[in-house]
Amino acid sequence: MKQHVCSTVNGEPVEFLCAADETALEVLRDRLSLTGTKEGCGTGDCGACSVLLDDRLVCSCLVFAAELEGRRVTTVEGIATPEALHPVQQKLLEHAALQCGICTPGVVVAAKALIDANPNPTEEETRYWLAGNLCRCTGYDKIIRAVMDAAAEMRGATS
Amino acid sequence: MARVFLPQQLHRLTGGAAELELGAEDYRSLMAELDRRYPGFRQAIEQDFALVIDGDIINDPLLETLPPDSEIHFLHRLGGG
Amino acid sequence: MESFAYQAPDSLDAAVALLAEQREASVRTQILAGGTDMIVQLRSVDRAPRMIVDIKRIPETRSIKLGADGLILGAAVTGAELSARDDVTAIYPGLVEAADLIGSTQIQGRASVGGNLCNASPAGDTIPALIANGAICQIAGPGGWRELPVEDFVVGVGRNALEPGEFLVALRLPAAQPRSADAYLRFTPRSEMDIAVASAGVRLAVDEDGVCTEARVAIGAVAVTALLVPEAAEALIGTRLDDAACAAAAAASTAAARPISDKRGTEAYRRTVVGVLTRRAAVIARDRALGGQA
Amino acid sequence: MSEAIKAEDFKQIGSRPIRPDGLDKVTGRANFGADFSLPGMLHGRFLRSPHGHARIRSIDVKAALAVPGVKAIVTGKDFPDVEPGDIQGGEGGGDYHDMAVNVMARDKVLYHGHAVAAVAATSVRAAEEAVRAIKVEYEPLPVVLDIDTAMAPDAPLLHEHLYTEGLPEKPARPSNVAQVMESSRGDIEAGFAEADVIIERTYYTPTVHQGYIEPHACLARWGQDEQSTVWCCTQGSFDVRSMTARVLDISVSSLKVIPTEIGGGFGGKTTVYLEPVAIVLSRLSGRPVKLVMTREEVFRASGPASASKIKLKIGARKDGKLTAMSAWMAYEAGAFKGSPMVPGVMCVFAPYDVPAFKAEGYDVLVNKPKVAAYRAPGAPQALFATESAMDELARKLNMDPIELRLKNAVRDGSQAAYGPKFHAIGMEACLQAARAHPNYKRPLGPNQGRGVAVGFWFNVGMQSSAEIHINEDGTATVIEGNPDIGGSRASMALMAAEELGIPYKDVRVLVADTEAAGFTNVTGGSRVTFATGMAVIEAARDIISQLKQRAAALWNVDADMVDWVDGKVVARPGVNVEADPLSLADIAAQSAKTGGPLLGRASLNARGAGPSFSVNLCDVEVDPDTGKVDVLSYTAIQDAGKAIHPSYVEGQMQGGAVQGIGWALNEEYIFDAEGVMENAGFLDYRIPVASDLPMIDTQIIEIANPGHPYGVRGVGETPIVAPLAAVANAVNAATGLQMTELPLSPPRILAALEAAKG
Repeated sequence: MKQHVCSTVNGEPVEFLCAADETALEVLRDRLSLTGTKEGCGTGDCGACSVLLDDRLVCSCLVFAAELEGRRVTTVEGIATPEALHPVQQKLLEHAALQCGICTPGVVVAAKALIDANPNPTEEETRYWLAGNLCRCTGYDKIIRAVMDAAAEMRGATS
Repeated sequence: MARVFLPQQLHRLTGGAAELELGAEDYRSLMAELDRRYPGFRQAIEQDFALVIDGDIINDPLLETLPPDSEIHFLHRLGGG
Repeated sequence: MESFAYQAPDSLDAAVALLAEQREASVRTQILAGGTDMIVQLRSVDRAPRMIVDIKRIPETRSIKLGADGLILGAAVTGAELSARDDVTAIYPGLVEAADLIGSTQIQGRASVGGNLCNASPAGDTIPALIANGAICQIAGPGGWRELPVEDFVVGVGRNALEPGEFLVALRLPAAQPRSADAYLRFTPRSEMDIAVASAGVRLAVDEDGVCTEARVAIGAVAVTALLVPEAAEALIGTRLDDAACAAAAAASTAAARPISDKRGTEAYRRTVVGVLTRRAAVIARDRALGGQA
Repeated sequence: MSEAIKAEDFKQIGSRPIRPDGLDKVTGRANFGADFSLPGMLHGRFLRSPHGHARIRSIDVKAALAVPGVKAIVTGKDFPDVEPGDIQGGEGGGDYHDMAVNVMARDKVLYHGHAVAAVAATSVRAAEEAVRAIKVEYEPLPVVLDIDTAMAPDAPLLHEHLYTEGLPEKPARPSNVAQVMESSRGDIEAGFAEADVIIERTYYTPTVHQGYIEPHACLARWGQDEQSTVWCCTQGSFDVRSMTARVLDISVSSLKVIPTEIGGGFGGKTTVYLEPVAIVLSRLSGRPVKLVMTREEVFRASGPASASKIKLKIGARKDGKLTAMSAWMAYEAGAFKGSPMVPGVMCVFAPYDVPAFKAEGYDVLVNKPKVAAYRAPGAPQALFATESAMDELARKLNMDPIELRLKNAVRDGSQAAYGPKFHAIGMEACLQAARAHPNYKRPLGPNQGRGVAVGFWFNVGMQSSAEIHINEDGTATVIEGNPDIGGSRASMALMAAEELGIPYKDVRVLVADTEAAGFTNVTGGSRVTFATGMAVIEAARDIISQLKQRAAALWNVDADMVDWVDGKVVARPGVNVEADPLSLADIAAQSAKTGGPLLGRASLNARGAGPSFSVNLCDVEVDPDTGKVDVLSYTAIQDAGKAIHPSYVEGQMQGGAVQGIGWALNEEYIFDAEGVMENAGFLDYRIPVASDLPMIDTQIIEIANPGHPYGVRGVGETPIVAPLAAVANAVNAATGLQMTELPLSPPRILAALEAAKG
């Protein structure tokens, strides 16, 4: 028995059919072709599948697709505008804060959520907020600097 | 004359000889001479070892020439991660 | 039933009716709150089809009511929602810390206090904090409502006292005494993203002279269920919560622990550390109570 | 001491531009291994051994084939027998026959998680259901899970026909020891007799995993013309091609490997697990097949790094001068031979100039997954022992640990313990930088301690190809074959731009498939920026020589009348040419008139990869009540040769440091008595998270490598070598303990603290 689900993904209305035990991650990647969201573990331990669900940061591998009925999802594909990258994306590039890049989509989404919630995060707050985003390449140093730099730039732009 | 250090793993082939001086001009003549002295040496080397000429590690040395008075080692071929 | 099904009732009555109906039809059901434990288990341990009943669209499971009678905490309230409430944090800082320790920011956005309790892991972070606070489970089911103290709700590893057709709607915490506070600490090798190797929750109250008048101590990850440790509480009551009293409480926790050795820690280690955590949590709760945080 | 490079030698090298593939990777556009799909594609799943060691009696797939949606099932019978032979070109050693049997078990399973069968079906769920319906009869055999058990004379054997290699004579009986090796120089008896102080201890390191965040994944499509295409996340597409061809007994020309973006590897993605299976499933079903490992499968059935046991003895005089060193070193290979014991033996004494030494190594089989390369394979284990002992020696002698190391450091002209003489190395420069570093002087509080350790890796060259195509507007495309695992496109573009005298942004870099790029060895061994970079520079120089000919033709002068100066062709002094100097763009615009498109290329077997040394400083605080270690400060200092893109060099140093910190503190495979890994997930296999760490300070030392046109030396592997001992030495300094077994997990430290209290 398939579930019929109406949802909003990256601002666009979407409809899909899914099994009741399918996850949001599976639907995003396999049914909606939004492969920017990555699967690193499938158990909520790595953060590579991070998305915003009604603006709340979650692991899409731990959300049933059926739960998306009537809800809004933002994936990494929905963070930049056609005109410009989000400051988090731009600063990750400028700081060379990615090596292989597999964790980057999750970091982008999580860091955007951090700055939306806390425009002036300390290093410690940034590290704890991003503790659920495993990165095996960078040792986190440049990621933390890039995210704090993005927050600073956004504060500057809005003041 | 090249100063040649023989790999410890092959000392059973060389009868314990560890070091010798040879007048070889290139890798081919070096190996011909070593294989003549220690039968089986060439095969053992080609399977597992790189050549080192004056500190420069060469994995596939067939066409190498040996500078005068060079220091020659054989080193297990290495990869990495 | 050959495949999974999913329903999200939007009222308590609808949920109770749905669960009763499925029970009649002998359909296996499972309650979904945050899903952070359930989906992992469904992928790895038990793949059998069932009906998933999502209780997050029921208003009572999502509300936080803080009043003169205490706190009513909806079972599906997430850690992130709870820690955003400064008024709750002021009175039950230990409970909020416990909820805040469950997983990453991402998990915080989903995992609920009620789900953490129902999952009944020996290492569940909110359970000792709830027990220390004297929390009561409010349960809806075919027979109506019932209430059960948290320490009686968890009956074994992964097992709770819910009967078929029942589900946890909310948790009720008694109103805080003047000059009282709670604290919760756990030990993990990493700073985040980890499961408690041992944990301790303490709630206590002091009189105007700083003498401890009431205390409850609960410990986690050192037995098949979280344990209420009356001996540790007794070691604190009547004292000024000085080093000796806190050390005595620590010793009582260590003595009460019945841990196992596993991949997360050895038996001896857990015994020692649960004492350390009890002592440290008692000191934090004392300082909070004396600081007038209650 | 070797000379450092001057920044003014370069125009663009040493700058920090945004990587060419950056936008794709921050917007989710970049396609990694699991991101590819094809029409009609099937999904595959594996049945894996529930036993650590067992004989397979029978496999019954009838019920599984009846599951709706199932299109093909393969077992060991569907794969050809493969002759033994040393694996060429890959990383970390091993044998083709073993590789084939590791890909799919035949008569025996040798570790929990060993592949026994695979299913392709129209959905993942159907494939999973079919896997559960396969019936296998096993005859369980005793498991061997550690070095001591495996080496015991009466140990159960993993392979009944395996005889120890490296002994003077073939031994009479088979063994779990696949190979022994010895390396020695001088008279160690006399050396130890001369010593005033001797340190002798046994050090242990656990099985650990590279922990790349992207699980192994591939998509394979077989055609009736016997041609197959494979998309996969690998460090070496040509290695996947040769290994898969060997495992399936097909020609490399029948296989095209398209490397996807790769989500980390660190050595772990230098071999094949999925690709041959996907091709056979595709052949049997006639449909494309995608195989993606779960995280659990990655832990249980890919290639972790060796556990080790090392008995080390070092002797020194009162003045700190080393007199002798000896090491007995056993490395676990997992279920098939080929641990990094050889490089371990070669590097255990590499940082020091010691008159007498002896190291003996053992490659030991156990019922665990076959190990794969992991960053400087073999070196972290070896130098954990050496550098822990050096630290203890410094304490015994009451000598500054950096001073002790300076006293014994190898320098230019020192005879390396592994053979040749060092030249142009940075060991001494790194030590001096560490001694002068402000982090070496920070005051420490109670329960805090500081550790120092040295790291080393040989670095390799190997084969690379590169092409540069000049576009009609004077921009350029570099085509190469090394999957970009950490920003190498940026380095290639910088080197091409530097050489061609065009802006960095005018260079695009394509990582091409096995039919579009020239043969190129694996992205590993710290070789890409060095060797493939050298190919790019040579390809650019090929272009430049053509540009000179083209300009000379345009000016109607002889080719030897012109020069390449500052990114332009100029006429030599005295040549009577009226035109202005010609840039690449000027010549490209007129290329049709002068012989057609401009295309440069180079292929080489690189030599001259200079070794890389590092020194790390680590400050920790240890909670005396719980044994928990907090890293307060970490400093990585390394000789990188010329840093082409310093940000990515720092990134290698920082990432390697943190992997090493994880190895030191919390990472380990935990097995039960039957050989089942109990912590096969990121929750309980604890890699460091952001909140566990401080910033990782870096200092790049640039001692030019004479073997590279720009002085580059590999930097990717050395960073993981020093941290194990740096952390352990810091913990020892904070606690007064002498820890010899990793990880330094809280229970282990607390137990040691309590034992020390008595």
